[in-house]
Amino acid sequence: MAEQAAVIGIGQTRYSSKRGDVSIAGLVREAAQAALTDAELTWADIDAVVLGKAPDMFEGVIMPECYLVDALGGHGKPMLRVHTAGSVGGSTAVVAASHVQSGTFQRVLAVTFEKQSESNAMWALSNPQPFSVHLNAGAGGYFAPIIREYIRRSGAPADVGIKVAVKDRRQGARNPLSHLQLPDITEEEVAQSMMLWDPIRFLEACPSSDGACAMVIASEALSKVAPRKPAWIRGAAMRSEPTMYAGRDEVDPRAGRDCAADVYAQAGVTDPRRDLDCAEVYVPFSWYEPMWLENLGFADTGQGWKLTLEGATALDGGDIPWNCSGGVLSSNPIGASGMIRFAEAARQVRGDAGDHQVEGARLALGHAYGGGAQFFAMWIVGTEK
Amino acid sequence: MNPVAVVAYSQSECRADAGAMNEVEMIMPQLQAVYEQVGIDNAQDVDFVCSGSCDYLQGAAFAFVAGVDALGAVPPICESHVEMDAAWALYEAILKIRAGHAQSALIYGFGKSSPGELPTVLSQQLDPYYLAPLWVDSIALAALQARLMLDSGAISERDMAAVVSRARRSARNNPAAQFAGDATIEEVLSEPYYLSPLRRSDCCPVSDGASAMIICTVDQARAWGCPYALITGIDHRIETHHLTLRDLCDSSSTRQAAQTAGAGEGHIDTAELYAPFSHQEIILRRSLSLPSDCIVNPSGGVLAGNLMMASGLSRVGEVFRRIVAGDSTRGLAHATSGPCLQHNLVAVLEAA
Amino acid sequence: MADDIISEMAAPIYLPYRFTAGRAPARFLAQVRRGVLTGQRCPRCEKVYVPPRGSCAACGVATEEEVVLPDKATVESFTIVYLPIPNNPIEPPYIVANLVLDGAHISFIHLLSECDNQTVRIGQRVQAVWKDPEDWDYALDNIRYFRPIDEGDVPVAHIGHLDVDGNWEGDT
Amino acid sequence: MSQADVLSQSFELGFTYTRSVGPVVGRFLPAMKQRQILGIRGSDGRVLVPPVEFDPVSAEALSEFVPVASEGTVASWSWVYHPRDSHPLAHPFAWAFILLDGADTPLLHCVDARSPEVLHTGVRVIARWVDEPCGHIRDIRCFTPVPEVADG
Repeated sequence: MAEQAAVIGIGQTRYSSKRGDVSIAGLVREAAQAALTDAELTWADIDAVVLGKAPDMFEGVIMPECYLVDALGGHGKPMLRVHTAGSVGGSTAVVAASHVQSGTFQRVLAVTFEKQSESNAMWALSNPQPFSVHLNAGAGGYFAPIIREYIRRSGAPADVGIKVAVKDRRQGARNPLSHLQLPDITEEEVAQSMMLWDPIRFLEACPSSDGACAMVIASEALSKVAPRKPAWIRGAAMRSEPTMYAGRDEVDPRAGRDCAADVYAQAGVTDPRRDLDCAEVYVPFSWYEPMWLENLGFADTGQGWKLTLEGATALDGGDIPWNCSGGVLSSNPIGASGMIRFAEAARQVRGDAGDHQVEGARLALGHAYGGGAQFFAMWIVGTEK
Repeated sequence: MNPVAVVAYSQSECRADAGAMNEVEMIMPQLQAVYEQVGIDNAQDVDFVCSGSCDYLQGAAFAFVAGVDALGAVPPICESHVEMDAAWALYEAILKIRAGHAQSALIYGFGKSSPGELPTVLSQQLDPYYLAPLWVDSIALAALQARLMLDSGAISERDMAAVVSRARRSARNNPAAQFAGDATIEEVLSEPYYLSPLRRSDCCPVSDGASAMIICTVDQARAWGCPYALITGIDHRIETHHLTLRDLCDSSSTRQAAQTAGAGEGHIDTAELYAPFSHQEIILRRSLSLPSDCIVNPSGGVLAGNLMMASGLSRVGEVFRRIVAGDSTRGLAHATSGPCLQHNLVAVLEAA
Repeated sequence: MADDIISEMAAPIYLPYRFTAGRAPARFLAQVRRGVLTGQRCPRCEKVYVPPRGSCAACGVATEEEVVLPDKATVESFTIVYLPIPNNPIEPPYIVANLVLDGAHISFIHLLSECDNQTVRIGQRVQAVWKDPEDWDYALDNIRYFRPIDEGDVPVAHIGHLDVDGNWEGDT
Repeated sequence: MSQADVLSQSFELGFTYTRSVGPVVGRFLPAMKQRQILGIRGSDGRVLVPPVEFDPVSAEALSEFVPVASEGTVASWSWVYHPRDSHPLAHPFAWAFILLDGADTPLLHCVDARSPEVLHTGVRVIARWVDEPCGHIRDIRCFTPVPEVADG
């Protein structure tokens, strides 16, 4: 039977296009040290370290846990390296949680990072292999046709994506760690920004960031005596499906639906819009908010865009705020992006999200997806066990 | 810990060059083999799947993504991946079972190292400011370690050659081996140096291939009705990255992992050690305090064939095989990662 | 001098590899070299994959049976790209489309050209424009691009379900 | 079934990364430009070379830099009979752990010697710098054995 586990420490770097002041080790260290400080712990208090990041080619350091062990106080400890594409930040948290839920460890440090400024993401994600066609101009080129199909199916008005882009950036401006600080961004600015991969405009796409995120996850006994209010892990789930198979619904992937159903069942959520207080959801391109609203059951199929237009997902006045931290549209160190969602959900239920706090949040969803939206990781954290 | 049962294991041949085989084509026969051993249809019939691989072996990002195409993951499955040897995927799967989140799990590891120059590729595993820019390769680092041992009198070149000779002879009984034969110690010693003090025979070959395993709760193993062995303990530990700050003649992390895994709580009759270089087998034997009658690397070990990202899982699988065949009652499996045995995993397996 | 700080270093990492295509892709490309498109049919679900990878990803079984397919396809979706592709001479804006060949059950991406970017649509019928046969190699870019053809659009529900002759259930 | 041609092609996975190096490597590199090798004092008082950012045992961030000599003693070595394309020297050479005078832990670098017979553990070696150091670990082109006469 699983042990209870909770988040008792959270640490994040500030996010920016380039952290030129630190080495890769220095970057992960900053987040990890902040998480320890938050939990009022020292390196010696940590039993095991779980490290996550997206492809090694981003930094050109192979299996970087070998090098990062010293920055993370890992000498003499178990250290695991998770890699599940863009969902890895979420998966790393789920794997770290299972270290504790299995009863094997009392306190585990989970760390994720990306230092994208060391290379060029488009190169790292699609370096040419012989005998294959190279037409995918980055991740946007992959996701744009899927968004187009969503718009066709749902009949959503053309400005839904623009509204999400504005909402998440304005919310991001209330998060001092956020990479993009655009408090005054307007719909007109987004609409007039350069079209990159029709229908995705420049300001409807995520930035490329350097940054790291860390959490300390502890057993029930140690969480109860932690200095800050723990964020109890009420459910955690992962799902994968093949990248391409005949009949795959790329707009509404079954892996996402199944993963949500699993995590809701664990947490006793029957109606996510009603039962949850907020959600941090991996939205790297603005249109993915309405798409995931449907995939995650916050709205019926074809209706997600209406929640966005009604303002239901806004921090100010919405009944189910999404991405109060600014989300992936405001900060995107790829390997850490999923864990930032999970950590920001935990901050909400701890009540320490500062200017982007949802008042009285008691139950929150953290969500990550990766690859061509075939890998999913989610968790639900709450104020109660 | 509650024991976890190993119910199936399969490993491909170790080939110098798998040629026209992509990831899926390498993995799929091993998956079919473990499904058949248990009597299941595909990955839908287990609760969790975890794999180990490394993008840089073949030089393409997301190697593991293609691996999912071998699984039959429709409807979607609970699945995870470590950018490590699949022995660590096994570790993650055991945590899932211990947490009660899964009753059974499929684990696989694969690597096609032949497309690149593996020792050079692995030089980029080192710290990116001081060592990676020197392009000091993995064999050179092992050679420096071997020299330290020779200089200190801890071993002789004859001891190293004896490891090679025994590995080659043991591998004659292993149809998956890449190198097997009956080289004598003298024959090994007569070889010229490759990277002194290492001879080519002291170094594991570069091999392409895959291995797979199914584990489960004891109840599930009984329900499946197939022979099984029990993993009664497992742990792994990493050491500092800075080679010259470690005692390279010892493996403290292996000793730590063995203690936590309970290796000393009974007699170990068989050990499969992931020692890519002959002198490292000696370091490991001593760090583990293996008894003199313990049979080490009856499969020939990785000197007979080294599937990067799968060899660690295969060590566990080889011990499982011996136990199920009745040749062992309590064995130890070891996996390693990183330069000069930086990171080590130890599992203890017992007859059911 | 002691306070001198260097904040950056260049790290050139260039690794040589020799890539060998898998069996299924190699067979596919050998046919493409002759101007023929072949998919593989799953023995279990009978779906046809092109380009084939040697397995049906849905069923997790090896695929062997080859199916010769025509070079006509239907637009499943597309994007108009305004960014240049690194090391590619195509000038933006250009259309990258997800196309399903007649008789296949899965899309692949290729360029769409000789068309008005603003009227390209999901369900549109297209056909391959091949390079000069003497330039054919083991590569899918033996097809320069696809271009629209004068056939009625395929209803969305039928995209990905056409037979090799381009017919769908209820088509007249 | 159609024929299965074996299709092989070489390719290069290559990129020139831009590494920001942080406060510790960022002090080591400019010192190299001045032909000065720096170590750093570990939590246990030992001088670690090259300077590491974090102590391997206590995990503390380290900051006390200690200059060490460009000359030292070989602590271990391996002769490379067939250098790889990526290696720093094109002719046969040795990799070595070199305990520099004033350091408590060895530096890994290459040693250019005429033949493996010249080398043994304990041999004295000295850094040979490139003509125009730029602030890089390879500002040391290699180490070379100190002539015996120089000892006498």
